[in-house]
Amino acid sequence: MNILDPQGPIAAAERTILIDSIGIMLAIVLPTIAAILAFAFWFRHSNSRARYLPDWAYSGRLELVVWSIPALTVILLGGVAWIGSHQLDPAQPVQGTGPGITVQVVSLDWKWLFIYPDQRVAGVNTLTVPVGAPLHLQLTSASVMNAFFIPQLGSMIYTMNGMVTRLELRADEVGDYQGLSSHFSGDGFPDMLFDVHVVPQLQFDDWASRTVRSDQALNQESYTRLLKQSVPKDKPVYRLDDPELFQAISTQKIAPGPGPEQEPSPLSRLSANLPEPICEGTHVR
Amino acid sequence: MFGRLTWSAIPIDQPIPLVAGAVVLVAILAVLAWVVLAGHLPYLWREWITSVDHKRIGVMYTLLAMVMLLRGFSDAIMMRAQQTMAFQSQGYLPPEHYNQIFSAHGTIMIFFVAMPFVIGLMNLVVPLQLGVRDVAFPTLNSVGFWLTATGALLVNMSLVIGEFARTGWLPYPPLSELTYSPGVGVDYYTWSLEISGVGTLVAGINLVTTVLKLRTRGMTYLRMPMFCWTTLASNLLIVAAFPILTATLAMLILDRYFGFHFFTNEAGGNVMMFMNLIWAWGHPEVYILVLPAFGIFSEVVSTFSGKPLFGYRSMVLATMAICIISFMVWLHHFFTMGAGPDVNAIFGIASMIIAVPTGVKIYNWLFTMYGGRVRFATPMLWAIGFMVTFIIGGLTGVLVAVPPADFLLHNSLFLVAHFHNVIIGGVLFGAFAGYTYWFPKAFGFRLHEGWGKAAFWFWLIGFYVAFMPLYAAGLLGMTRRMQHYDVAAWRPWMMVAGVGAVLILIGILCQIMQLVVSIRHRAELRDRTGDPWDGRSLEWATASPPPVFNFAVMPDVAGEDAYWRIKAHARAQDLQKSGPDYRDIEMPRNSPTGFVCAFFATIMGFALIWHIWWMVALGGIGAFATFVVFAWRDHDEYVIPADDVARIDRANLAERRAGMQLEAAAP
Amino acid sequence: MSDQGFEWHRRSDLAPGDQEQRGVGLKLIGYLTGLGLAVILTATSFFVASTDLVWEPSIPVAIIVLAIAQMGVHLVFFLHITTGPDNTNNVLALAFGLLIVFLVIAGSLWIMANLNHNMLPMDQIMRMQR
Amino acid sequence: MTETTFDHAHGDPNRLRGMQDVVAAHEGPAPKRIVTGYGFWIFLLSDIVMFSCFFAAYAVLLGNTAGGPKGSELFDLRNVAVETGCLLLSSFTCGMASIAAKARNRLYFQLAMAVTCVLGLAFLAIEGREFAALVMRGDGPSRSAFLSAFFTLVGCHGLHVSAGILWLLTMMAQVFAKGFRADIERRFLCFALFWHALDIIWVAVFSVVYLLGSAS
Ligand code: HEA
Ligand code: HEA
Ligand code: CUA
Ligand SMILES: [Cu+2]
Repeated sequence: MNILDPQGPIAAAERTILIDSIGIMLAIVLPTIAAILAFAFWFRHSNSRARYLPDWAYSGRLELVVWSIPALTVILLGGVAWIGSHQLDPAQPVQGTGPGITVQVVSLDWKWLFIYPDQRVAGVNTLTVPVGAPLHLQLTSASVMNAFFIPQLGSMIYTMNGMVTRLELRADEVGDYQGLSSHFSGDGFPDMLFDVHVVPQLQFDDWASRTVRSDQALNQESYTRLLKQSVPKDKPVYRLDDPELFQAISTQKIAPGPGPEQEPSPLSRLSANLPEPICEGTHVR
Repeated sequence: MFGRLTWSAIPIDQPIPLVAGAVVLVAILAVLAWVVLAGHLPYLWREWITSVDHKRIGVMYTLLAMVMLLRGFSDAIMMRAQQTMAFQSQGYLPPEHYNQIFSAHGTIMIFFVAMPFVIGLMNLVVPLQLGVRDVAFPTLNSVGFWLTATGALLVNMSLVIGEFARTGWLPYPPLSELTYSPGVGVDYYTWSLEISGVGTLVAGINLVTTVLKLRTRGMTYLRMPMFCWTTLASNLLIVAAFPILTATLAMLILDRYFGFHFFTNEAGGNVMMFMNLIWAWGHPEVYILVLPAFGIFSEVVSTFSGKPLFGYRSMVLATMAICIISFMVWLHHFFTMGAGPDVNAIFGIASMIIAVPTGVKIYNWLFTMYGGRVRFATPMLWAIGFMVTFIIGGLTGVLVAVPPADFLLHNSLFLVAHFHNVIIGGVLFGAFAGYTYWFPKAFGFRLHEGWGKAAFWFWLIGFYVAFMPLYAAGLLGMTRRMQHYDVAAWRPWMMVAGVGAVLILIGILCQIMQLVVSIRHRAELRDRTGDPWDGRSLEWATASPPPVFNFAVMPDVAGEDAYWRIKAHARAQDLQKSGPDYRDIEMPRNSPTGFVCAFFATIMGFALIWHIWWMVALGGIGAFATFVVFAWRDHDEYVIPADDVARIDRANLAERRAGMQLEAAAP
Repeated sequence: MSDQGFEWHRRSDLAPGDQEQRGVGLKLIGYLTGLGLAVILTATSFFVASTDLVWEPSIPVAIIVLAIAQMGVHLVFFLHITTGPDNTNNVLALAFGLLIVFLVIAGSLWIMANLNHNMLPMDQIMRMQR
Repeated sequence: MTETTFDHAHGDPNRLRGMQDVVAAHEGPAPKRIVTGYGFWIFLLSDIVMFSCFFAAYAVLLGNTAGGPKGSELFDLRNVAVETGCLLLSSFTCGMASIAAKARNRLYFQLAMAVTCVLGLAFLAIEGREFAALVMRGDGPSRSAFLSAFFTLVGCHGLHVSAGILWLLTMMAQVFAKGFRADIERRFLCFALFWHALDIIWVAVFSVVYLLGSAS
């Protein structure tokens, strides 16, 4: 999950910006720290060799320097920020091999649902994508806010109910990575991890065509089960019955997740030594 | 009858909060019993609880902050312990509990530690520095304090009755809406902040008016000590920002209590507006905290360098610039929400611009030390530790202000490290510097230097050991608020951070020891001169502790560093010998209004949380009645006759002169 | 801090809402002027909103301008805020308050409009394109 | 320490050129009337900032009617005009009370305050009737986000007016019992500021909520 070890162009560019910015700032911050320690040490009370200037409190020239050093740094960094924001706008398409694939991402309590409308498949907590292809992600939430984040591919983005955020990514190396939710969403939040499988295009096509024949279907009924608060133990994949499912979720045609079942106080459930209290909900099979 | 409140609200099955709550309860009862039995109650009531003296209120604010600091720290150490254990396991805290802990930790630290600490110091010092007798509205000042205490009380009640919010220190909807948080936790949060928010607003109005309208003769704006300027800026921010918090939480309350739809998923509510509004308050809030700390460091650095503050006018300008710009950057807390690149970039750049005035401040402190005679007393150590540490925190702050970098770092432990770096390295170090610096002024004796230095070093090293690993963990992709995790690469960093928390704990123990030792040796540490550090501003021109009226005769001010000039002058002409012309002094009368108000506010808040409507009415009527009674009273002032003033002042002067001679004799 | 011996001419500032010493008649005229202006402005606002005499798209602008004008009238004639040196602090505080109000409202509207625009669910985008 | 040391001020390096009289001559703490009035002024500004949040929320949620009614289907401008008239006149009569207070005329003071009170109550009555009618029709605040914002913004102003009336009655009682004492005069100054400020906020409310709301 190391963000300093990027596996795609977005993450790589962001890492470069991150490191460059630190470099720019260190160039003036390190001398400043050194000066603080040096001045404090040299002008210590017991050092009789240091000059004492009890009334020296103003110098126009220094004043100018003092304002302009940080100002110049900020102008430089501001340029980086401006250009970076535009080039790395999450909604900005990335180049890649082929037209790319569209993945619709739904955050649920407490799992991720990935829908491939064109392939007509879907999966919970696994995201399989072809290497090198542009990934067009549309994201929404079926209950509370979350943030979708694959550290090694870059750019996290919020998911919110009734809204669709957009994110464009690309993975450049075949491999298995981890994604997570980076916005707190309740008790099951730390378990909202998902696997990212970056595979060659052929293997992806193969996976999709196998999955589309799966006997597990994602439809109203199985989706309603997913909506309930739970942490799934396994990572099922589905064939997608209704390609409009994502639209229905994001336009709130399907009501958002119901929240905790216990009314009104969750206290009765609180018990210090229950091993995994949150896994008791419905498990997706 | 009792709304939602039933016996099941007491967490019998949860040993940790129950024991913690019981210990606190027993401690409180023990203290109360001791107070009553030893006959201190009348004294406490007369001299503290009903006091409207800004010095007493300042001390009480600080005390509140310190007690809450211990609570906040126990939460912190529990979190650190959990994260060292919860690798591929549930650790010892189930999520319900862990989530309450970080929410309570953030809430308590910001609202009931950092805020009361800085407000307390401002209260204590600003009227003295301005050369006046009290703040603009002494009775309101007491109301403000007690309402803050009410908020703190409610938050801590949630430990034993019910639960606290599990939604983070800023309760983002829809998680905080009734659907997803049906318990009382969020209600505890909203009501304690609404109530203490009123208290904070009152304090803000009070201090703004004090600085702008109550300065002694000749104390023009450009002669005010830097701390007064930062107080002005910080309180202007309070006055302008806290209403936003009040309004935003009111909307959340309306959603939760009356089925409104501001931030719900249903019926057109818009959650993004909560984030937008809460950060329109939240960002200025962090500068409310840090600006007074900047002021404290300005005083400390100049005093212990034996020089006037370098670039005073630049400092004033920088302070006011931060005050205004801090209202133009709030979007940087949600770069990752999906706004367009123009919006993100503009707010990112605006955030960076704050680094300019902040940098100016750093350089001005640097040049204040240049050509000085730097004495490394404890306050100065905190100041140097601050400068180094804060720059690092500022650097990472500017880094996350670059939107593409924030796309990787938002909500990560890197961010957690950033804000602890600026808050601990900035606000807390500032508070500690101010605490050590002004302690002798408030109590008449200094704090023990040895223990103070030990505390400083443990804190400084502990801080780096506890929080630098979080930067690393953040770069490894670890997000905040993780009750458990399965990534092996994160574990070592969590272990190191745990060690850091222990070092900080030792630092805190040193501070407690320092206080105990200093009280026991107060005779040796006695400050007779009223000016233990060779200070430069007017608070050092009166006795320690100062008489109720602060100054027997209001001083005339002829320039910056007022007391320094007076001293120089006095040394030349021995002016202090000439007897001043004493007059009667009118002082505000003590008043139980604040305490009684807070009493009813507590009842009301508690009843609102548990939906006990008759009790809400009771509290409301009580509070209103208090106001009317207060408004009806005829004499809110009493007069100290000139003779008494003269007697007290002569005694003080004699004592101080003796002290000074002693000091002159033993260099 | 006491009111005794408080002479108006000596101070260089006034409380907000206070006027310099004037006769009852002058004061009355002040309030009457304020009332008259406010009535005219209010009436115009309502008129503008409820007829089609004014060019339709400019109605909101007209209403906002009229509202600002009327707030100004209230400030000057009822609250006695002036630009005189005795009012510097009052005006500065007001300006600060207005700046914050402006930043909060304009900032929120800008941010929210931008976010909403970026986040419309798919079918709404299509509806917009149609 | 008492001697005036103004002559030193000339050596003050931080004196702004050309502003000597402003900078060099600070007269000391302001009298209570100014301090109280100013403090209250600051409070009013913070109150206005609070309203600005409700305005922002209203503007953002204006279109989020969730299938419920829009503003133009709900608002009766004649009602609003009457409300506006009441509040405007009450601001004027409140000014009359200020004049009476300065002139130490109790009769006129009580009279002007009583009229102010009646006008305020009339305003509240009309607003209450409007709210009640909406709720009866099922268009209460929980109908849609837009209506939540509407009720909150207008209701918050209404609550302020109610509080103002309570305060007004207290002022009348205090003047009746104690006359125009300095502290009571200060309180009255604050009350007048409060009442006028409510009127200013109402100008924004009727323009933004009602006039713009029914235009769109
Ligand atoms: C006292 C508290 C405090 C202070 C002073 C600051 C100071 C700053 N903060 Fe921080 N911040 C917080 C408290 C604070 N912050 C908190 C609590 C959060 C998280 C809240 C949450 O999500 O829970 C946060 C989060 C936060 C974010 C959101 C990140 C995210 O959520 O993803 C951002 C983004 O821009 C940010 C930026 C800054 C900047 C630019 C400064 C600047 O003011 C720093 C300026 C200082 C310097 C730069 C150092 C000195 C300057 C020089 C030596 C001059 C030369 C240097 C340069 C030109 C670089 N902060
Ligand atoms: C003022 C603010 C403040 C302060 C001082 C601290 C101090 C500390 N904080 Fe925290 N923290 C926050 C504000 C603060 N924090 C906020 C806002 C959050 C976000 C919450 C959220 O996610 O919603 C957070 C979150 C947070 C987390 C993240 C949890 C997570 O996301 O998983 C962690 C993890 O370890 C942590 C740890 C610590 C530690 C170890 C300290 C230590 O430094 C402990 C410091 C100890 C003390 C401050 C006690 C001090 C001293 C005394 C008692 C002496 C008194 C006596 C005398 C002077 C005589 N804090
Ligand atoms: Cu939040 Cu769209
Ligand atoms: Cu911020």
